Amino acid sequence: MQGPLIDTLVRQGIGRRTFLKYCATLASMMALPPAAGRAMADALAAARRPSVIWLPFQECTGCTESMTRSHSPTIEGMIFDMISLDYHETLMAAAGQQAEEALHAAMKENSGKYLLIVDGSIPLGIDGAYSCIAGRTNVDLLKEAAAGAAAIVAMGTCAAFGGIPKAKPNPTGAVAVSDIVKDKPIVNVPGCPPIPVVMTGVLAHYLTFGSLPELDDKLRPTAFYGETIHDRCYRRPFYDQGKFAKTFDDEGARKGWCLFELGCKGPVTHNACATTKWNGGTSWPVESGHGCLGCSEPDFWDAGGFYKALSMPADPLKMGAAAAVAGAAAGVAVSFANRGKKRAAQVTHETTTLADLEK
Amino acid sequence: MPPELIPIQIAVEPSGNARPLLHEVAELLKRLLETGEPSTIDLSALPLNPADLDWLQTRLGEGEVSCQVQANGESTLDETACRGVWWVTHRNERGSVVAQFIEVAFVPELLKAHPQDIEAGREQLEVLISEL
Amino acid sequence: MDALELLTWARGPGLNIALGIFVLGVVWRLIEIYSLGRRTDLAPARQHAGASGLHTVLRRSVPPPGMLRSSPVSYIGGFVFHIGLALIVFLFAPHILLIRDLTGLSWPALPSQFIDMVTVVTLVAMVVVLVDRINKPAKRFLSTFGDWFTWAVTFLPVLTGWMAVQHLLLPYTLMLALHILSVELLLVVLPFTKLIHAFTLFGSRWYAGRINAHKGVPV
Amino acid sequence: MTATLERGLHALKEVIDAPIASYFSSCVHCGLCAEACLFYTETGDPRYTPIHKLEPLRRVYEQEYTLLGRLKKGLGLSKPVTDAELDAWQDLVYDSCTMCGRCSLVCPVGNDIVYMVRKLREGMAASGHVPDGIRNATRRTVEIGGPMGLKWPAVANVIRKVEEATGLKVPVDQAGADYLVLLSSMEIVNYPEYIEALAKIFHKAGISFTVASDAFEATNAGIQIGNSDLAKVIVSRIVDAAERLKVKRVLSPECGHAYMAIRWEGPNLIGRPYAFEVVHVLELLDELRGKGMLKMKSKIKDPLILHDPCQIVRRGGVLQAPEPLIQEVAERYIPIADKQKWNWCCGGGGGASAIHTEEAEALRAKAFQVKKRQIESTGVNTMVTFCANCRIVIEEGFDHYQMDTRLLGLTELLAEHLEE
Repeated sequence: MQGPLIDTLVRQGIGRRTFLKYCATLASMMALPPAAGRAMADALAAARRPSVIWLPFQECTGCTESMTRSHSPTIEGMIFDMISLDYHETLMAAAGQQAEEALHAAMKENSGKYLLIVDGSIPLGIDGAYSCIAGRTNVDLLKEAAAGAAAIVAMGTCAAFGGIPKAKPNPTGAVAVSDIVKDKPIVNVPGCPPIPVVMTGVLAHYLTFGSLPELDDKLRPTAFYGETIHDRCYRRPFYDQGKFAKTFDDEGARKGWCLFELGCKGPVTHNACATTKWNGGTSWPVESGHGCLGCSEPDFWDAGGFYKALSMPADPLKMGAAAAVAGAAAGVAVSFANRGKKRAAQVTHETTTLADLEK
Repeated sequence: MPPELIPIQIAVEPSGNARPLLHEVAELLKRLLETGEPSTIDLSALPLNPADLDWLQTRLGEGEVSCQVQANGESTLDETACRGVWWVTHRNERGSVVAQFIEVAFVPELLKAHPQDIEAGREQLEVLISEL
Repeated sequence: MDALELLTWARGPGLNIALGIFVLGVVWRLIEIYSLGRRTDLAPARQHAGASGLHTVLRRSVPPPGMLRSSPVSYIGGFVFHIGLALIVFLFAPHILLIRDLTGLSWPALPSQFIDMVTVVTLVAMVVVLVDRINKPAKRFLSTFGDWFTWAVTFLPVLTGWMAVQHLLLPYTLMLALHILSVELLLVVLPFTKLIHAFTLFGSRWYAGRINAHKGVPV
Repeated sequence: MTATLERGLHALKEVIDAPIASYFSSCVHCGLCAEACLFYTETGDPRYTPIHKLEPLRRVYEQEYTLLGRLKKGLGLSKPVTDAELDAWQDLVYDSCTMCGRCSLVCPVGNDIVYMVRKLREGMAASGHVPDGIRNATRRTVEIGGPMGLKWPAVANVIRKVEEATGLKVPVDQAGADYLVLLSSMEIVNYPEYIEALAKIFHKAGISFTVASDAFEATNAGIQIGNSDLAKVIVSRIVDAAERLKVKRVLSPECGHAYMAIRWEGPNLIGRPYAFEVVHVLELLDELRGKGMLKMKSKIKDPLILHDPCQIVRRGGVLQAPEPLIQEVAERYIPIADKQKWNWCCGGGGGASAIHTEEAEALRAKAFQVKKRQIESTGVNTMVTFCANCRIVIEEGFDHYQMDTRLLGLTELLAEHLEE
């Protein structure tokens, strides 16, 4: 453990003003009141770097790429300066035996205090044999690392909800972190990949307040996942006016109308893309003219097709025609029975005489 | 094709949400005068579209002071025509806006030097003098 | 099953099944009803039937003399909620999209804010009509389980749809799923309850118009 | 053979048709028909809601002619229609329904409720659940010739008196006449002036007519009780006489349900169109008025209001004739609020006036309040109508409520003021 964070930063030539500005921006992004920016700056400045262990399972490294290939290196870079990243297979120089030693050393030294970050889902099929590191299954590793963790951050949709590996037919039996670990605080930071600032926001919150941020029912920080893409989408007015792009190259698409009909999953996707945007605030999928895929939602891969609009059924016409035929058949059958019954009644009519009026 | 040539333009009408904000700013100014307590409004936390922001900025006008801070990208802190009301824009290193605030203060927080930084400056100056 | 799975099921297989039962039920019921036929009236007509059936179809949409005064809630409440339902179902942008996708037919939508207002008014009218059913002796006397049930089945889609749009109570995804499911329930029960009047009403008015026009009475 | 539940259900199965199916499927239980029914408005008893009176018919329809109903019946899940239930419904189908058809006019989904009541009565009659009064009237009509048991000699006697009073000949059984004139027993007994009036008018217009000694009675209790077989027997007498005498037209008397029976139900009962035309006496009078052959020597000074009999106007379609005719003879004709097809029933149509139980009479008196209000709202104390049954029921009502309103028959009124 080293001295307060601010000393490290100042040594790197990052001034207090930069830090203050960063905290103000972060607070704004986390929808905290402006005064929290100042509090955050004070707390973070005095914070000590926590140990962080990052375990990769069934993943594509996209989440790590997203975190580290950010266009404003200092902001996210700073976060890596705030933490002591003791184990990250992709980023660490060590390999093999040394890497494993580093992992076990960190786990032992900081037992009960380290933050565990997981990306990738955990395969349970054939006893977890689909993904092993150093001869041990992912599920084993996760259980061991989770035992000593203060909290776990499930980075990306795979770790949070199973993600693409869990897509039907889920050959590896992939599950999410929360399916295995039940006794530790877990924060899900879904997204494929997740927005970098969400990660830094969660860390900053943890460092500032010593606790995890407020989470929703899917364990996602509400500051970032509290509203849908659709709620905050700048194209929302077109949805309300019923102005929709019908194809990707029509008049509506050129005028930037709503992409709902082109399959945008914005209305059912909880994420902050519409406000934080991507690549340092450059743009985001909808702004670039493509609907939201819903990547931060569970099972987005199996949600009925990226280009299929949300409220449109799969294939109703065929069903409708078949139903009409079946209905007609039923109707005609009843009608034959009815007419037969009525004719029989009329044929067997017994003419009433006066005597028949008496009971 | 360079991105700026892609002809996507979103014409947005002001939503009318900016109007009540002016009343809020007036209240905050009153508080500043009465208690000396500064306050900040986070503009990105409010449902304002670009046209609203333009409207607001035009109404508040331009004042005499205009500051720039180079800190991990440029930040501009401009006093509006209403003195004590500052329009604060934080940009990242690529120049994109990352946060916007209206700060109601005698001097915006960010402009003030931190005592520890001043201390460091003084020490640096002393070294400099001793080396003369 | 989480909300998104529910929604996916509701707007995919669920809607297919519901639409299937709806189409099947309506076709079957209409054939069942109208295939019973009727005997031609052998008495010489006072006047040519002409468009009398159609006239009655239209005329019965207007309250008869004195009736508006004796049953204002039934008429005004009924008008408001029927027209409201029609506006919501057929002129709300997302609904038109759905219909366009189903049938290829499309038409302009009303502004969402207007539909929102219509929805609130419709909900209020339906509640008022329900209270009237509880309060009016004849209505209460006639009411069976089917009447309360069909009221609920009609009310729910409007309520859940409005709540989904307004983001009330439950997350949008779940609310939208519930909305679609409630519509599916409505579709499934429509052919087999008094809600079939949405179709048979035209037949009934037409018969009444023709039968009485034969005697020369515009009804 | 006697009336049984089975015969009743059998009869219902015979008469249920597509309109019935459509009507029952359309009903939303809105209860608006109640507001159009004088038995409901005057008692406030929801049992009298018109559509409720059809409940047994609805269940037979559902159980016999819908797939789901048949399944439910097969599984024993549906409540069968029982004798006890039909018995309990008797007062709803007869005592408290005059088949006035006002409910049919207001139903928002277009249900012709009275069309259904007429059909339900087939089942009620076949199962023996009919009021004694109507059963006896039917018996007398079939056995003797008229509901009041009137025989030809008595009628011939009245005709002779008419001839004496007017000095005009009333031809009997004369083949080749333009008109076969039908009468109702009530007119013969209570309002012989009507026959005098007719004789005068025919004479004046120079139209030939005759009365048939074997078919003078126009009323048809078979329609009221709801038995097509007996109704056919009764109507066939008229058809046979008219075709034997080769008349061009048969003249229906003022009586409302007689017009319904001979004009609208008759051809359907005998299963073929007639070889003659049926006209209501008001239609004939209006025709004469149009030709300028109905000149009045004087007009009544007192203001007059009109009661439009249901079966002639709302259910019979004689909509346009009454008003111009009364205006011929009245200086001040005051239209009432609910007139023509919207008129309120006297309370005794559809055979109800033949039911003489205490309850039925009390109910009829209560239902008459709507007529009383209607009359009182105009402030006029002379009312004209053109249906013998309405006249009797309204007179009873006047008597019950001790009203001093005068009631006149339209045809007599016209005859009285006819230019000599």
